[in-house]
Amino acid sequence: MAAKVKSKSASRSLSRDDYLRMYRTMLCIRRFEEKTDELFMAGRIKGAVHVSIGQEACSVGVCSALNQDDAILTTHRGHGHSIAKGTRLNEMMAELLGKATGLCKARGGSMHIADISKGHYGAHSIVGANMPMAAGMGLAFQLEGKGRVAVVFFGDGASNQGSFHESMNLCAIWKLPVVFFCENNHYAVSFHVNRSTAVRDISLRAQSYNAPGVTVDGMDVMAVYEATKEAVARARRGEGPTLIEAKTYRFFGHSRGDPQFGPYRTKEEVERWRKRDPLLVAEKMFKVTEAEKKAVQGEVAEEMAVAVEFAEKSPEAPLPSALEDVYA
Amino acid sequence: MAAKVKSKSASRSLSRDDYLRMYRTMLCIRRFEEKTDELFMAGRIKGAVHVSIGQEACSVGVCSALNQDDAILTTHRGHGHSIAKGTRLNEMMAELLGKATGLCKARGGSMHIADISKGHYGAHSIVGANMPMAAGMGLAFQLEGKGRVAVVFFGDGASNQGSFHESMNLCAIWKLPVVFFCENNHYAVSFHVNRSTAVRDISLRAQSYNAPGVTVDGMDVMAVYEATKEAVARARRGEGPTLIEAKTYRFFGHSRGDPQFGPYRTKEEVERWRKRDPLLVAEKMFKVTEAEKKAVQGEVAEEMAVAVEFAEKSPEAPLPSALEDVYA
Amino acid sequence: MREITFVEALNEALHEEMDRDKKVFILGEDVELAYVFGVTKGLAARFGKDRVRDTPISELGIVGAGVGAAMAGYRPVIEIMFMDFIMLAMDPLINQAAKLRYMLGGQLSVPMVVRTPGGGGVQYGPTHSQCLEAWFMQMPGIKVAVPSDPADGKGLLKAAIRDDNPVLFVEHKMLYKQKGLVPEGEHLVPFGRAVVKRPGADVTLVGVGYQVVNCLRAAEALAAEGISAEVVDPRTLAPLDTATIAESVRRTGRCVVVEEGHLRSGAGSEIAAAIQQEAFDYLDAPIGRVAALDAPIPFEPRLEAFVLPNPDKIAKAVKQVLGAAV
Amino acid sequence: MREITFVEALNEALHEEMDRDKKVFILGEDVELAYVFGVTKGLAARFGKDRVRDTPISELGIVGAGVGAAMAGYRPVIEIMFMDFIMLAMDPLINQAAKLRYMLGGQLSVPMVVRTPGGGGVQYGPTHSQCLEAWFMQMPGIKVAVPSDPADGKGLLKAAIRDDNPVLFVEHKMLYKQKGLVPEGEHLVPFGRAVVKRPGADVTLVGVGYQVVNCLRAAEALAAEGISAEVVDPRTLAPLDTATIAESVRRTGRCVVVEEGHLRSGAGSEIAAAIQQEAFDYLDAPIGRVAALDAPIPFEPRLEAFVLPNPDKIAKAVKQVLGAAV
Ligand SMILES: Cc1ncc(C[n+]2csc(CCOP(=O)(O)OP(=O)(O)O)c2C)c(N)n1
Ligand SMILES: Cc1ncc(C[n+]2csc(CCOP(=O)(O)OP(=O)(O)O)c2C)c(N)n1
Ligand SMILES: [Mg+2]
Ligand SMILES: [Mg+2]
Repeated sequence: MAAKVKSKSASRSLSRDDYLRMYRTMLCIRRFEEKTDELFMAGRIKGAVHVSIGQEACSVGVCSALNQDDAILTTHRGHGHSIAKGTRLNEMMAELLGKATGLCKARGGSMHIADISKGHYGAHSIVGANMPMAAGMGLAFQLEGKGRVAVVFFGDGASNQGSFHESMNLCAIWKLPVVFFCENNHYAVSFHVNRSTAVRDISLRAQSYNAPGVTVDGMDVMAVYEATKEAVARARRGEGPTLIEAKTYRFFGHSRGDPQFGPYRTKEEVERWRKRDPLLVAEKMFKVTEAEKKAVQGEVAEEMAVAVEFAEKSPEAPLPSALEDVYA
Repeated sequence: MAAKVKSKSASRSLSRDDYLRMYRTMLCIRRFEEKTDELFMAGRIKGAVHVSIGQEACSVGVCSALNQDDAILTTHRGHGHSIAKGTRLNEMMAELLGKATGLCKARGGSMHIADISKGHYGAHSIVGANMPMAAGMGLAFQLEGKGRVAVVFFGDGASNQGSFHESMNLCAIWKLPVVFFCENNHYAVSFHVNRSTAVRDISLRAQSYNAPGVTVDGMDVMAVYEATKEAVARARRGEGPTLIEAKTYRFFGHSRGDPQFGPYRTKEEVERWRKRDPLLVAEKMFKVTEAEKKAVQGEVAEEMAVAVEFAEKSPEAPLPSALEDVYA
Repeated sequence: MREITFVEALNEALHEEMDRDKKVFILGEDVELAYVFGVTKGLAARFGKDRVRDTPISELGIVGAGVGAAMAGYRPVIEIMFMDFIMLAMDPLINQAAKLRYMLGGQLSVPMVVRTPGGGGVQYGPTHSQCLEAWFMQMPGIKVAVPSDPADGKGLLKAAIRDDNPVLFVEHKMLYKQKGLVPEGEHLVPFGRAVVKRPGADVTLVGVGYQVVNCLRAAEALAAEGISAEVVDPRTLAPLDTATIAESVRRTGRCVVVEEGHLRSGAGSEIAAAIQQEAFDYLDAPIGRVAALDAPIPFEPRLEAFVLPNPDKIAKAVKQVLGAAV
Repeated sequence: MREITFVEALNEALHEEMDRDKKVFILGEDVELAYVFGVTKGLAARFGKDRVRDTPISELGIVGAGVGAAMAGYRPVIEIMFMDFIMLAMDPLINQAAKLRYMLGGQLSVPMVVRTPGGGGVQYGPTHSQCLEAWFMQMPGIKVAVPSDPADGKGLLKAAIRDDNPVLFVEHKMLYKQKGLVPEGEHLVPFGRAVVKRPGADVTLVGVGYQVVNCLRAAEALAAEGISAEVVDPRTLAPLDTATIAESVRRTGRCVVVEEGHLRSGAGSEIAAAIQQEAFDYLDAPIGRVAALDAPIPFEPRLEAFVLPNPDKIAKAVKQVLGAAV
């Protein structure tokens, strides 16, 4: 078994400021997602929205281990990753609201948020499609020789796509600087991972590519951070890909206004996981004081208000823009 | 490591007649392939032809462990599997020569030989495409409940297709009666398995699906037979798929008139493997006498002459038949 | 006959066919709970999880497995959650399902249905709004159904399941909640028979799938302006009943073809190309075409509406075709 | 200018572009040895195995990796060994490459070329002989080149590699050994410019890819019978230069479109549909269409030839179109 479960270990190389920053980013994601859900329920955000509440430790743990010029590729459930990578909040909220100032000019929406200036190479809404892209970015980074790394986020469901297999293999044979980060939140829509996947730990699948595979506690931002740091270091050394599986849970429904529990999972299960809310875990681990908490909450609330206002005041995308940027 | 290498062990449950039959079928494949190559080089067979000389132990070892109503699905290199499953030789040769009496009515050619009456569900020329089909046949057999098993043949190259991953996973979660038989002949066209694949033993990949994986000596028909027998028994018991990897070697070029050695492999390598010619291994293992050998050779030569004559004397496919059977 | 929705009509068809034939079974993502659009609702409870089976996210594997099961004599009905995802399964659909019977000399057939929601209008953006039916109608060996109302939905789905060939069954998302009169029990709509959904004299509108609805709306609006438009619904694109369309065009002398796929080499291209051959001497104007504009389908509602066809655009094209005759 | 083969012309284009731009690199199965058709011959020796890289059999992964590398600013040129296998890579090509620039608000582009041998005539059977270009020309965001001779092969491939958009580059197998005069060094053929390959007065033949060669042969044969056929080669299907084609048709009054893909919703459907719109008043007969017959491409040589277009079929269609005017 290559897989081992790491948990709540605090890294010594980070300062308290770093911890607080991580906590703050997690809170920022939480508030952003709550706001998104609220705006969606109010009919102000159209289409499909998949919030990542409950999975904040994954976003922040991973991105805290990256440089700005490292790349991430994410999924339909990508707001958290986006924020953790530094994506501009105002323009992101504007995209959700379908405004001209949106990161995708109102064409991509929630499922295609990208901010190349921050090394965020896009949410990709076809489950599994981002993995081959990550291999390709890794290949480009290897050719380029500047030590950049690409991280691809995907879910337990995505790990059953053929693209996972092909991409892991490409990265392994060519020793590409890519980290495969699987957020196993136990469900693909309504389908439990135990029914979709024949192995208990998805990280085990790394063995098929002679690559390291590790399972971490996805509710523990430091566990995620440390596993990622190691994987990134390995990638930068030219030793190839790592598969990290983070066991986590989405507290909300799959998409849109889906109920938090329902036919496919029990209220008790949701509540059990909520006890391990990554924010609570972090507060305890980082010994966040009430004062600190209040200050951070205030800052984040302010930031959120600014983003929503920016988005709301932004102009609508002009109709002819629907036909622009089709070709370069 | 789930993988272990089995070798030259003789099964006690078979009679000497069985052994001789296996030997005979291997020789039949050898002669058929030689004839095919000869006819191809003479311009009498058109298109693409991939002969399986060197891999006869795989075909015969596997199919000897199956019932007629078990199914096989094979590849572009499928003549051997076809013969071992009982496919009618005359109609097969007629197909290669593009005659109206051919198994595919001269539409499919070498890469699509099938004989449903014998449980041969087709050669499939898109590398990897037969694996999901095998999963589906397994699903049908499970629903049907008659204990039938599907075996899918594929190469080392095919094991890097996404379809491998998706199919293994489907078979594993649903415990479908399917045997994945990988003939690792070390090359996909000119690309060596060590460069295409990040693991040494492809059978290791079974672990990603919580299924048994085993590596056998693909030049030893009995090793193949026994591993298959076990996998088939397991499948019939409703315990799901097995991945068998047979280490083997193609003695000829990849396709058509490709040289046996050339830019991508050395003459020495070919000759090293030829020392383990599956026919020689079987002759020794089964203690085939000179008299037996001669008799078998005579019979096979006769069969081959009949098949070629049948094919040659068969009428050409009528032109309008090119537009038939498009729809049922 | 009672009024039910398109979703209910499809659901009824599935119930009836699974009842009728034990070989029919369903594979797809989240089909047990019928999570996304609800078409498979109640089937798992009724027929068991063996026959209504949730699958991992493995479109290639699932469709490929459908091919295998069909080869073994079963009749899989596979749901692809959004039509766009079918791009992952083109190989089993076109290289395998559509060719196997032919390629194996007629030794077997592949009675498989792939059902999938296509089209825009729900702000799901570029990768969840496409109409790809033209790709499939080009390929011999596979049939393509594009129902435009609940009754045809039921009748075509039942016919598709009984067909011994692979069938792509396109369900436009905007139709799911539309209501219509649907016959109870046995109701089969044969493939390859277009139908006149509204008679008219001045111009023939040919709509593909949901665009039939928009054509009917456009015809309504045009009627108020004194223009009488006939609306023809081909119902299946493969086989394609050009005879019925041509017959209409011979009467009206003018034609506009409306589809939601993109213009170049779309279903509309084929219909226009075929009709100018079959009714050349009767055409008083070039055949007009309305399709999605030349961009992916954007997510934002106004932009999306700008790119998609609608009754206004259709009416405009009609007027152009009428004007062009002058 | 010297006479070289189509393969040599393509090979030269690759050499020149890899020389010019370090960001250009090649991925594909057996490209190091250029094992199958030889287009990448000598490149690995010249540019190293980092830039000319053999891949596992993983079409989805390779094309997806191409998209990723292009997003990161590289210029991958990917070989898909046979066009039919592209069905495994439709998702990265169409859902990703073709849409990413648009969908991400213009933040990046995807300068990737996918080269692939299409078409029949070599008895490789139903899954190794298809012409799928119509699928791609339908989708906004991707360009499609269908060269028909060595000079265009070189010029279009060089232009494709320099293009900032994804390009599908179709190489018909029957062209590989054809010879033609090809300019040395810099030679670019712009996308979206059709060219008259043979002038004529009585009918316009529009050929797609290799079918241009068959059109030229047919024109030759027709000339002997006193029929003067003009042959137009669109060279790229997306963008499609309908203006040049329409201009020709306005002169000749008659048109036959020839492609090797299947008829329904093929490239020819689009050309016919567009031309009847753009040159309606000039058409003296319906636009004729020649395409592969409605079956997969069988392996046996006679059957294969029966299904594929050829100069005879083209000439027949021309005569029909000329006769129809009476
Ligand atoms: C190829 C493809 N198939 C299906 C879908 C529909 N879909 C969107 S999200 C999702 C579940 C994904 O599960 P997982 O990978 O575990 O991610 P999670 O939603 O749990 O974050 C599905 C099936 C899709 N977008 N793409
Ligand atoms: C999807 C696909 N990609 C590529 C090919 C071309 N091709 C035919 S055989 C082959 C090599 C297959 O290697 P392997 O699976 O090891 O089988 P072997 O030829 O060694 O028997 C390739 C690349 C194909 N037929 N299908
Ligand atoms: Mg999940
Ligand atoms: Mg091999």
